[in-house]
Amino acid sequence: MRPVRLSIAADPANVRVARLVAVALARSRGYAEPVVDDVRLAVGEACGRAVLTHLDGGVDAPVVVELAGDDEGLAISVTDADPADGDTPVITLQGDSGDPADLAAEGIYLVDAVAVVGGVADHLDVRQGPDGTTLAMRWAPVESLPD
Amino acid sequence: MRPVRLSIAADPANVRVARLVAVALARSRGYAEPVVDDVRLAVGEACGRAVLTHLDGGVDAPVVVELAGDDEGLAISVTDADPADGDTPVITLQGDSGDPADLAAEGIYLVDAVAVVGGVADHLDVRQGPDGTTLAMRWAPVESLPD
Amino acid sequence: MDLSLNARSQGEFEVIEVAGEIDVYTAPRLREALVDLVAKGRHQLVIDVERVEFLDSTGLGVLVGGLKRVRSHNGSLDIVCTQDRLLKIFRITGLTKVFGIFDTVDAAVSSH
Amino acid sequence: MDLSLNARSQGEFEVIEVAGEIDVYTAPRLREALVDLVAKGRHQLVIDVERVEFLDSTGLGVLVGGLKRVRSHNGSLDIVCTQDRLLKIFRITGLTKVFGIFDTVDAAVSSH
Ligand SMILES: Nc1ncnc2c1ncn2[C@@H]1O[C@H](COP(=O)(O)OP(=O)(O)O)[C@@H](O)[C@H]1O
Ligand SMILES: Nc1ncnc2c1ncn2[C@@H]1O[C@H](COP(=O)(O)OP(=O)(O)O)[C@@H](O)[C@H]1O
Repeated sequence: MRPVRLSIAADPANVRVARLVAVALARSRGYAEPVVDDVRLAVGEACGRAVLTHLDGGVDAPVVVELAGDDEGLAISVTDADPADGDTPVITLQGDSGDPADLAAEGIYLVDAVAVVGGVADHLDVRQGPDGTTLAMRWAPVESLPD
Repeated sequence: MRPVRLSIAADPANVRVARLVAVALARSRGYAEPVVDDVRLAVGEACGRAVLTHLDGGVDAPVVVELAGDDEGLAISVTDADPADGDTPVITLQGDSGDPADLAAEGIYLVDAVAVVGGVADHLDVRQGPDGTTLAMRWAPVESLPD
Repeated sequence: MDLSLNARSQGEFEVIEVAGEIDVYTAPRLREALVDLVAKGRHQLVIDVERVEFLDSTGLGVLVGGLKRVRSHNGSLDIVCTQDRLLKIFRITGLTKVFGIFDTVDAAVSSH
Repeated sequence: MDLSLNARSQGEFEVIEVAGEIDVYTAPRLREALVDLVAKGRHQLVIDVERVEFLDSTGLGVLVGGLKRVRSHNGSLDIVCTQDRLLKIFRITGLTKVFGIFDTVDAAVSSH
């Protein structure tokens, strides 16, 4: 399958469209359902985070999701257009975040979406550039692809 | 729902991704299943036609699908990047095409995909520009949207 | 959902049950199957699309191509279809006048 | 699939059955429901997510927010969940240590 790019306006309702496309791609590449679940969750988290970042920052540009499957596995990236500045929280990957209940001021970033992505993708690369942040996720290829 | 743009590499396998997104959007806008079927078919036809046009013409650019739902209904456009030249068959909308069995040299354009789109969309606008062709389809809003 | 094909002989007729999606991606597999059957001398075809979930004009093109091929051997190609959403596309494209379309395989077979 | 919520009283406990997807789009509706219940003096909550098909960190955030809210009234918020794919995200986020997670509503209620 050659690549697909999805640009979604920053609307929470659009996140499920991105999940749907990711799930369709993962299934078509022959991944087992537990991996498909991981892909669904990772893409949902990454897009939800990006959409909320755009809404918070009043960023009008779309969130861009790029999806490709090849012999090296499945690669999905989610890019927001929120310029990294002093206000942008430094994203810490996984790590020991302590008791989440203590964090709960019911903010949207209460549970770290990026940590969830890191927990379910085989590989996660976070690139913060001047124009925005990209979460690049990969999953290893399945052992035997269906015809 | 604010707009979604899907760019698909010209691969027949990607057409189903576009159908899937269109169906998800139509359902989320509250359309009844027979209309959802029409949307699925129209987007499938339009994207199939565009993908084959790219493959035939060796066009490397993606096919672009734009989807939006608002109070005026559902608007979906599919744009190919095949420059209109003398070789491009003039697209005739609907019309009396005679006996399709006579046409059958088993070419891909045997059954006119654009006529099918015109048959299932409430409104179809075909714009042929120097950079490519856009099929812009619309469906009237449903009477009562779900909350 | 991908395409699945299942062919069985019923007297001089060959019944092809198709399930899944017949579209620009999968239609070539259906074409191959039809070409193979004709090459094996099977010219009385009944294509059962009751379990087809999606059919586009590429798929219709393959069906029309199959019809042409069997006709050149004085054969037949009938369709078994009761699903409204598929019948609609046969109607839009004028193909209801080209194919025999039946409610059951038996009705298709006994029409000859 | 959208979110659906169904709440019923079982003694001093309020059981909220959630079905569908709890995500960045629907989580606000769950939050409202929890806020309403707490405002009505219901502080012993059992949230049954057995029919939830998708749960993301926004949804988890709402659950943690609900827990905080009932705790400030000496209440409780337990989760009923046996689905591996949901348990996985509770585990990844460390929330298995924060919530009581039970196999059935009765097990949740009788734990108090
Ligand atoms: N800036 C934001 N921060 C956090 N969540 C947000 C933000 N903007 C929107 N949301 C979430 O998205 C939900 C739906 O957004 P909204 O634009 O009201 O769409 P709808 O009217 O269709 O529900 C909100 O209730 C909220 O939870
Ligand atoms: N230029 C073309 N014209 C018509 N159909 C095409 C063209 N290119 C591809 N297709 C259709 O797409 C099908 C699948 O393409 P292909 O690149 O072989 O993918 P795959 O190897 O996954 O089947 C082809 O068998 C054919 O029907």
